[in-house]
Formats: sequence, structure tokens, C-alpha cells
Amino acid sequence: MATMAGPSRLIGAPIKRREDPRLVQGLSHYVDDIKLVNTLHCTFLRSDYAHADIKSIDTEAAENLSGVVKVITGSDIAGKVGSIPCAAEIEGLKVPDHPALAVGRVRFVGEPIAAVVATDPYVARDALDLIEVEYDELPAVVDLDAAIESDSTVIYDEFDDNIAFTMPLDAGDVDAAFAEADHVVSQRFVNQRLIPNSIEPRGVLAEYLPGEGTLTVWSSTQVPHHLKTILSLLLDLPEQLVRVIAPEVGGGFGSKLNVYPEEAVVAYLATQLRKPVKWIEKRSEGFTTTIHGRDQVDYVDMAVKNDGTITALRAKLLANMGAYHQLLTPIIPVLTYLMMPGAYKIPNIKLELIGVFTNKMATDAYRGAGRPEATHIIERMVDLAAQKLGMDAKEIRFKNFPQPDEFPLEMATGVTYDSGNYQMSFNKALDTVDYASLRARQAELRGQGRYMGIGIATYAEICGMGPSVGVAGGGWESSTVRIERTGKVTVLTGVSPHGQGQETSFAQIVADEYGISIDDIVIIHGDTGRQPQGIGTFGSRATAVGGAALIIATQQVKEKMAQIAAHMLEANADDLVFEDGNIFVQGSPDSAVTFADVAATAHVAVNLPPEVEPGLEATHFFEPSNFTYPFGAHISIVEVDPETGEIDLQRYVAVDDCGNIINPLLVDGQVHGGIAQGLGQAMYEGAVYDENGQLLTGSFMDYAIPKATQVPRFETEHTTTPSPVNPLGVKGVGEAGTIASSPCLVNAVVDALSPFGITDIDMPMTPNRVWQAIQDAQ
Amino acid sequence: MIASSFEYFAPTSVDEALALLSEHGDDAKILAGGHSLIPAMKLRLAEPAVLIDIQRVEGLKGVSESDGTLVIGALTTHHELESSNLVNQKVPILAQTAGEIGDVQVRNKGTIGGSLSHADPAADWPATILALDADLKIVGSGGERVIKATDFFEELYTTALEADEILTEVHVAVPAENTTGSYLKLHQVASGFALTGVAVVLTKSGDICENIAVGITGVSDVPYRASEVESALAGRALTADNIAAAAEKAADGVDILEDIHASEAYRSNLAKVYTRRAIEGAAS
Amino acid sequence: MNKSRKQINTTINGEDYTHEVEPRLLLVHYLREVAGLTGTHVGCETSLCGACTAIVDGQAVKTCTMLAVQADGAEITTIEGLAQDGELHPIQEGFWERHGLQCGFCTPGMIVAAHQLLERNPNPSEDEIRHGLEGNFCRCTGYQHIVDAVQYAAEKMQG
Amino acid sequence: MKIKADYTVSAHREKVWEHLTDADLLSQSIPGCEELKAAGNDTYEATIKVGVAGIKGTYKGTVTLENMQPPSAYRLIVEGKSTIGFLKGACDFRLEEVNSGETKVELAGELTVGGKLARVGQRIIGSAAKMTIGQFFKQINKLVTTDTDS
Repeated sequence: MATMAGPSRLIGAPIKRREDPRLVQGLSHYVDDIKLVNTLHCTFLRSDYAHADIKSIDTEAAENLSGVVKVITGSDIAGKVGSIPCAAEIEGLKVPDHPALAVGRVRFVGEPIAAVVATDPYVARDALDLIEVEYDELPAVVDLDAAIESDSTVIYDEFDDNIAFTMPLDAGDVDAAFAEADHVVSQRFVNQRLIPNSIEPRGVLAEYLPGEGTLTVWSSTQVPHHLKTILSLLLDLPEQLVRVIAPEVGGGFGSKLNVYPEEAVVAYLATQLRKPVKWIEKRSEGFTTTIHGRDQVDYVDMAVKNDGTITALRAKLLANMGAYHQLLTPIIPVLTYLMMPGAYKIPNIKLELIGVFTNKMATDAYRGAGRPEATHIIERMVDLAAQKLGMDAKEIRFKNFPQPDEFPLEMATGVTYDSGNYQMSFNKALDTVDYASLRARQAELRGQGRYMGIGIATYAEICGMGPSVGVAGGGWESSTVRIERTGKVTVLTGVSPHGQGQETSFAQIVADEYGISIDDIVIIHGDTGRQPQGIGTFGSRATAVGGAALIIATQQVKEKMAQIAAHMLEANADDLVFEDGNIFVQGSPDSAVTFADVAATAHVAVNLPPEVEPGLEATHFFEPSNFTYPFGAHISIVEVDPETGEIDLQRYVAVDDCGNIINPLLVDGQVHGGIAQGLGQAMYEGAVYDENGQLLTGSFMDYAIPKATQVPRFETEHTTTPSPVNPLGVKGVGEAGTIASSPCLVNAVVDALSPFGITDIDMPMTPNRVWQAIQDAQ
Repeated sequence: MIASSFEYFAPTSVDEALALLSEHGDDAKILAGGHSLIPAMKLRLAEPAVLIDIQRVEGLKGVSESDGTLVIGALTTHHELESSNLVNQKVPILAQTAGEIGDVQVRNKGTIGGSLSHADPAADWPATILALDADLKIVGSGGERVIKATDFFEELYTTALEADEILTEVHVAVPAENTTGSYLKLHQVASGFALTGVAVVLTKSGDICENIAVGITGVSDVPYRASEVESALAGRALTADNIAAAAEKAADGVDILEDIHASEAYRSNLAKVYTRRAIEGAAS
Repeated sequence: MNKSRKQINTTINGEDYTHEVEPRLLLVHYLREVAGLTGTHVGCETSLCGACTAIVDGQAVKTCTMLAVQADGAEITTIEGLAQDGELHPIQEGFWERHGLQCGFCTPGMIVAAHQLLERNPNPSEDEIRHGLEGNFCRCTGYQHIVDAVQYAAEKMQG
Repeated sequence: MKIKADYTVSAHREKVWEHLTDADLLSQSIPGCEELKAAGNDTYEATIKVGVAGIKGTYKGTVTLENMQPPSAYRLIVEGKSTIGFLKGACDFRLEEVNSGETKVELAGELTVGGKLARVGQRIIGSAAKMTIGQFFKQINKLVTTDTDS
């Protein structure tokens, strides 16, 4: 870089969010807050059956209801709205046709069958009750183990079985390692199905202007650019005439990293009816038909030596796809597969990953997406091994960590960890809780018949989703920096934040680079009409990939500005400093040009250096060389009431290393929220289907997401090990808390109950389940 | 999220409300705080053709004391009971119970009369109302009657209220000086309803349990008085052993609920443990 | 259907509103669709999430569990009514200062519930704050910064 | 969901059998039964308002009697659907004369529910079913004894 940045004032500072004033006043616009004149309201009739043939659909009474404009079914749109796509490319992957509205057969409870459009949402709702559907029920495939048995009902006539794909791995010499092991520990884990439940439900508003041929779709999505491309393909419209806007988006956690039938149907209806059409998801629909997360059954063996060295890992991973593939469904368990070794050097690994179709809602990316499952497996197995060896849970971890100088470190699963110092973060966590005295306290309490447990999870995860070779649909990110004539800076980014705060952190990056006030910068995102290219926000990638694209574009424009400023100052561009809104030769701040003057000069274009074009704008597509691998150590302390199974979570300490930190306030917020969601999985949440594929946890009455009283105060600390794979040295932190916290809490509860001989417990660790485990052990 | 259509009436007197109720019979539902009924209507689990909103009916709100009895209007909200000085002084278990219901917004709007009339098997009020041996004043087209709480809860979501009757008041005798109470509950973590809720009202004479009433909710289809517990402890010393032995009978002879949140065995265990702890709490 | 429509009069954030509504119209839909105040959100169908919280006659209520006709004659304050003369209310300021929000969808309801909490208990403990906000779900923050935000506001409001 | 229960009806077995298998008498006994009309082969088309308190749904469907072994056993199959979901039940009835003039009816079967009813009502479905069956036998008992008295 030719030019020098001024002193860094903002990167690393806890700048409060620029998004917040509009949000705290209720002045922002989520999809349902956007009101277009003459909007029609769409609602969906959904299957009550998990698996059934549709014999008939009678929509006549609904069509005759006053206020109803249109009722459509699957056969009405066959050939007009394409199949909902899956972006995964896995050898041998079975990809069933996924019509936006079911045709002939339904395969999960909640699958859309018909859409009603009315002038009023209340009328649209009334019309649903007037549609008569006759079904022939088929046996439902609900259990993961049973689904792959030869006597199982097969969900797709065109396939031989319910196996969507298998992916084997055999690295090193696993058989020899097991033969030579001093101990083998084995365990079956159920990583239960979760329901994301962003507090803003999904929603779509679509408007088609027939004269111009333009379709504008407002959707509560994490991936507006993908949605734009896919909608143009599904509806056979020119991509240039489709614009997708993700307005204010009220949380996603992966669930809005998708393209859903409702988006396609609503957009289609807008093109046909030539009026704006809106659909806002009801929470009950969100429970059944927004993607679910996790849902694996894992059979795992680990070979260990007497000194605690882990020599091999062997596992069969059954991953529930649900009934159809959504955008990334089969990819998610692949992340489990890749991250099986966690934070440990394990040379010999043999895996068999099996994706399985069942008559349930599709799984897909939910915060952590595949890594919580991997971390759960490895962190539980390590504790089981320690228990078997009579070794402290701390010692076995240190024994198997790679050394800091071994990075970049190629793992047996084929991934290369970018950088790490696992000892540093773990030591910091141990010091924070004063581990030795905790163990002493535990012994003392056990003497009094009290059951305190200490849970540890040290983790390494994979994020910063890129490079493109590893991310379906592309792993790059794009950013445009434009300096307006007045010297104000417009940033257009392809990432699509929905709570992460990039309007602030990205402005910090630019403000520091240009030495200008953060107030002079506007970050624009979530609009394919304004930022033509992008990938989106998921997999803790926004800053690691999108931020990297931004800093490079920022610097490209800065170089041009420096040339113009040098021309104005009759100086050498290499000697210039950007500081406090001025540009000057280092050491001569008194003879400066202002940032705004240089911007004006660039646009007036009468005093430009030779060969320099007018304007100040650059776009950069950043393609990372590798994923990033954040890591850390979480420790929790619980006490279990053995009479009732209630868990008292007394303390939670998280030490995370996400590389360099742009804004510590935002990082803490991400960590807190992540831990709460992992805690939700560990203690409260779980989708329960009955044996017929009916979802029994279909509302917040039965599906518990953590409330304010159900989470403790979290203590967060950090270590900093920059990533070498992007210019900011950042790794990503959106999912770390979720990835580490559920095994951390299960380890704590199992540790508390170890005097009963309990070695494992399934999640969620409800009071009933904990109590039952104690009963069974006695 | 969107209820079926209905006719709406907002009477201002009990007589007017009763006349509407007689006129519309089974098609009508009474709307009090609405926090049981409106959620059911939004899901279209309930589709009454007529809604009679009694919020504007005079004289059904508030708490007063008369002749050693607290008179609680049916429209008194949970929050009013939780925060009332009179209630906290005279019958603190009522305030304690109110504070365990739902959340702040629900307590601001939900009413004791609405909750009792709805008779959810896991609602909080029934346990405490049973343990306090309250009287319930009911008016109907046939006039007025008072029945015991123990006669009020008949079956799942079913009370002694006839179709043309309204619960108007809850009468709770202010307990003697040496009487204490305790309501202890394990929340179903999602809904906040009781997996088990135990209300104990205990009169002591020295260390002896002179009299005890135990009301239990969440455990069975119908909230109940744990009479086996009561008779095992009445007249005995309040020792840890005696309390524990009595509490073991908390689910005796009861048909126990089972759902995805709690098995029959677990609920039975909870009934016993929470009963023991509630008695200990009241006795201490 | 018209015969059963009811006229209702309300005062929302100090302004008078008169409309004829279907009895089944929920108060939250009245606020959002009829009065045009979209700061009050809908997050669930079961009266649990609290995104729709507004203050009706001094009480924080879930406006998804109230019919608009029940609010006839009521004085209502929504999130849009808290800031005065362009100045954020101390609770709004607290949420900003302490990073008490991420996606912001639960925030209006959360702030309104906090408003009720501080009105009743100007100096709440952390435990009391958590209990006071039990009826409001947040999926982003883990609640800790929300607690901090309310504590900030409590201190500021007490001067 | 499993259903297992027994009820004692104060009448001879033949009489109870008659009440349990006659369309007219059934329609008087099934709680909330609004219509029950024969559709041949021991199958009836039914409209039944089922539920508890205010939470009621009107179900349309069929009631079928199978494996008739008068007067001791049969199988009852119920299928119904409403706007809030569907329910299906198959239940074996066994009638046994106990004491003199009393009949014990044993029920063993399965009830499945689907749709919104399953999603939001799981907490109470078992209890509601039990209560409904209880009300049915209460009514049978009443009809049987009234019949006997007359």
C-alpha cells in the first residue's frame, strides 16, 4: 500500500451501533412494515399429514368467498414455477423434485398445498377453512435409524431407499490404532432437531410492473443475491429485471439462508395478478416449514492410550435431511464430518456420513450448522475418555492440543486449520474460574451430598465461509466503495446483516482507513438493485470475507484519492497521510487538502492528474484462500437437584479467539447470543415429532427458547490469534458461542452426576430427563 | 393468528351480561381478561359466535375485606392481587401465587375469575384457591349461589358453572395469626404453566400441625386437594420425617397427567417433592 | 358484516383515533394496519414472545391478545410514543449505549416492558429485571446487554 | 396414543351390546354427536362436536364397527377431520358380564391426532379423550338404566 493510514481510532473500539436509533424507536422497516397500495394478502394451506397422497383438492368454496382473489394449487403452477433448488454438489446425491406447492403427494406436516390470495389477510385466513383436501395417508418415516433399514417405507418412488447420500472417509490407519489402543470408548449421541425461531417470522412482498417487466421482491432473507438469481430461474424472468431487497431483517440464524416455496409462489402471484402480493409467516408456520437445525444420530468410538493420547476416531453419522433438500441441506452434516477432530490432533479417522430422508421438515443451516454436532461429539468423547482413564478433563485436552507453531495444520479430515493457540485460550479460561479450587469445592460439596459439576468445552470451528471451492454458490464476497462529490462515503456490501451490526463495524474499517468521521459513511446492504453482486451473511463470514472485500476496495479508492491529492498538493502520493478529514504530506498538516476537496476534484474532473479517470469508486471481489478456524474454551458450573432433576447454572465463562476484533461490543453481543442458543439446545429446546410425523412442539407453548430468567450472566474473555487468510486478520464469531456451549453444559451436568455412574445424557437436559437418568442409574 | 368472526357485546352490568348469556346460550363465551380465550380463538381452537366482554361490568373488580373475609372481584387481575397491600398483609399466599402466573403482561390483563372459570389443569390459581378453601360466588339467570372451591373443578376444563352463569367473586377467609402459606411451582419451561404447583396452608400450634390444606395443580386433569397428605399430617408434629412421610401421599389415588414435558412417574415424584418443600416452606 | 362492526375511540401516543372495526380485529393489527404504527411487532401467536407489547391504560399488555374493541376509550402508548421532542427515552438510550439489541425485532416490546418495570420498580436488581422481562423473548442477545441497558436507564432516570 | 380403560355399565351384556352398536342409541350417547347416519356395512357417517369447554371442533367423518362378535367384542374405528386437524382411532371393546346384571366394558386401542390439534394440543389430548369416553359411558349407563326402569 502506498499511502499511510492515520492512527487507528475506531477499529478495536466499542463503538455503539449506528443501526440502533431507528430500531429503538420502532422506526425501521421489516417486510411487514412495508405497505404498498392495493396489496393483496397471501396465505397457504398446508398438509396436516406427514406422508399422504392427495386424492382431491376442492377450492370452490374458498374461491367464492367475498374478498378472495385467487386460489392456486400445485397443478396450477406446475411448469410455471420451477422446483425449489438445492445448491449442494455431493457425489451421488439424490435430489428429489421439490415443487413449491405439493403435487400429488405430501411428505411432511406443513408442506404447502394451496395458496389463497385475498384483499384482506383476515379473509384469506377464513378462506383456508373452506378448502377441502382428501388424502390417502401413507406410513410416515420418522425415525432416523429405522429409515435406513431395508423394511422401511421409501419416501420417493424414484429412489431405492431413503439414503440421500453417503460420504466415507478413511484417513490414517484406524484399524491398527484401535487394535493398539489401551482403551476404547464408545457412545451413541442424539443431536436433537432444533427450530431456529428468529423473532421476526419470514415474510415476502412482491411487486411486478408489467410495463417495465420488473419484479421487486422484499424478503426477510440472509441471501438477497442468491434469491434474486434463483427467483429469475424459477420464474423464467431475466435476472436483470429481478430485484430483491432484504429490508430490516429480524434475525435469521441460518434459517433465512434459503430460498423457500413461499418466496417463489408470492413472486409468481405478483406477476400474474399485477398487484403487490404479501405473505407474512405465522409463528405456527415457522415451526413447521422454516428449516430446522441439527438432527443427527452419531455412533462414535475413540481409541486412547493410557497417557491420554487420542489415536483414532471412528464414527457413523446419520444426518436427517427431512423430506426435501432445501438450499444447503446435505452440506450441513458435511461440516460435522470435516470438524470431527475438533481442537485435537487425531491422526487416524474413519467416518461414514449418511444423509437420510424422513417425513419431516428439511434441516439446513442453523447457527453453528454442523459444527455444534461435531463439537458435541468430540468434547463428550474426550470427557468420556478422561473418565475412563481417571484423568482430569483438563489434562486430556492439553495432552491432545496441537502446538501453536504447528499451524497451519492439516487435519486428517482434509481441512487445514489457519492459526491457533489452544493452550492460551484454555489457560485463560482455567485461570478465570480458578479451576483447581473449583475441583476442591466440588469434592467438598460431594461430601455434603450435593451435586456440583464443572463442564469444559475447548473447541475449534470452521467459519468465514469461503473459499468458493468449499461453499455452494460461491464463497467470495463483494464490496463497492464510492466517494460522493461531497466527500461522503457510500459503501455497498454484498453481505446482508440482520442484527450483526455491520453498518457500524464496516464503517469503523472505512473511517480508520480514510481518517474521516464515521458519520460521513453510509453502509448499504441487502438490495440487489444497489449492490449488484454478493453472497450474503451466514457461516460467520460477513467480516472475514465481506470485510476483507471492503478494506481492499477502500484502499483501492484511497490510492486514487492519494494520486489526486498529491497532484493538488504537488507532492508524492506515497508521502500522504489521511487524518481527521484531511490529506497532507506527513509532517506538514498545515498545508492539507480536505478529504471533501479531493472528492470534489475527482468529480469536477478539471484538475486531475494525467491518466486518472474522474470519479472515486472501486469494487472488489474478495476470494479467501481458506476458511478461518476460530477456537476457544468455555467452562460452566452447575448444580443439579437430584430430587427433581433441575439444573442450576451458576457460572458460565467463555474465552473465545476470533482473531482480530473490530468492535468488542458487537463481539460480546454475538458471543452472548450464541451461548444462549447453545444453552437452549442443551437445556430447553427440541422438536418432538410423534410416530406419525406430527410435530408436537408446534408453538412456544411447547418449544422453549430461553427467556431472560433462564440464562445466567456470561463472563466473556478473549485471546487474539489473527487469521492469516484475510487482510483484517479476523476469523468470525457469530456461531462460536453456540458451538461450544451445548457440550460445555452437558459435560457439566454429566460431571455433576458422575457419582451416580452417569456417563452421558441426551439433550435437552430437561428436569424430567435428568431425574430419569438418576433413577435409571440407581 | 386470526380468529373467526363473532358478534361482540360489552355489557356494563351483571344483569345485562346474564341476559346476553341466556339469549345466546352455548354460542356465547364470556371474555374477561382474555388471556385464555383469545389465544384459543386466534388458533381457531375456540370459535364462539358471540363474545360477551364483561370488562366494563361494574363492581367485579378489586379486593376488599369484610368480616374477616377477603372479597375478590372476578375481574381483579393477577397483577392487582400480586401487588395489593391488603392481599399481601392478610393472605400473602394469594399474592405469591399471582406472581407465579405467566409474565408481567399476562398478569396485567389476566383475571382470577377468568382463570378459575377456564380451569386449565395446569393453572396456578386452583391450587391456592383449593388450599384456602375459598368460596366462589356465582350468579346466573336463576339467581345467586355460593359454592366451595372443592366443588368447583369437575373435569378437564370443566367447572360447576352452568352455561348461563358467571363467576363474580372469590371469598377467602382471612386465616388466623398462626396460619402460614406457601405456593411452590415447577414451571413448564416453555409455556410457564405448572408442571406441578403445590399450595399449602398450614395452621400451627407450637410445633404441631393443627390444620393443613394442600392444593395441587398441574399433576392431574383436575386440580385437587391432597387429602391423604392432610390427614397424615394433621395433629402431628411438624418434623422433617413426618412432613416427608405425609408428602409421599401427594399423588395417592390420582390419575396423573403425562405429556412430552413430564412423564407420569416424574409428575408423581414432583408432586411429592414439591409438596414436601411447600410444607417445609410454610412450616418454617 | 358491517352490522357487527364497532366504532372505537382511542388515544395513541397523545393523538385521538376513531375507527370502525371488526370485533375480531386484534389490537396489534389495529395499531399496525389502521393507525399505521408499525413499531409494535408480531412475533408469535400464543401470547408469549412479547414483541407486540404496548401500554394500554398504564399497563403493559400483549396487544396480540387483546381485541381492538376492548381498547375502546383507552389511552395507548407504543414504542413510537416514548421519545419526546427528538430525544430518546432513557430506556431507548440505554439499549443503544449498552448494545441491548441486535436484529431489533423484539426491541420495541422489550423497551415498553422495561418501561413498565421501571415505573413499578425504579431501582430493580438484576433478578428483578430478568423477571420483569420474562414475557419478552429475544433470540439474539442472550439478554445480558438488555439487563445492562435497563440498569443504565434506571440509574439515569433516578438522576 | 394408547387408550386403555374400563367402565362398568349397570345392565346385562346383551343390553349394553345393543346400546353400543345401535346407531340411534349411539348418536344419543356420543358426546357432541350432531349426526350419525348409516352408510352400510356397519359404517356410519358422523358429525361430532368434540372438545373440552370452549375448545371444540366439529369433526366430520366415519364410525365403523368391525369384527362384531355379539355380545362380547367388536372393534370401533373412528376417523374424522375438522379445520383444526384430524383424528383417527381404533379401539377394541370387550364386554364381560360381572356380578349379576352388570357389564364391564374394556377398551384398548390407539388414538392418533394430526394437524394443528397435535401441534398445539398435545398437553390435553389424552385427558380430553379420556374425558370424552367417560362421558360416553356415563350417558350409556344413563340410557341403559332408564331403559331398564321403563
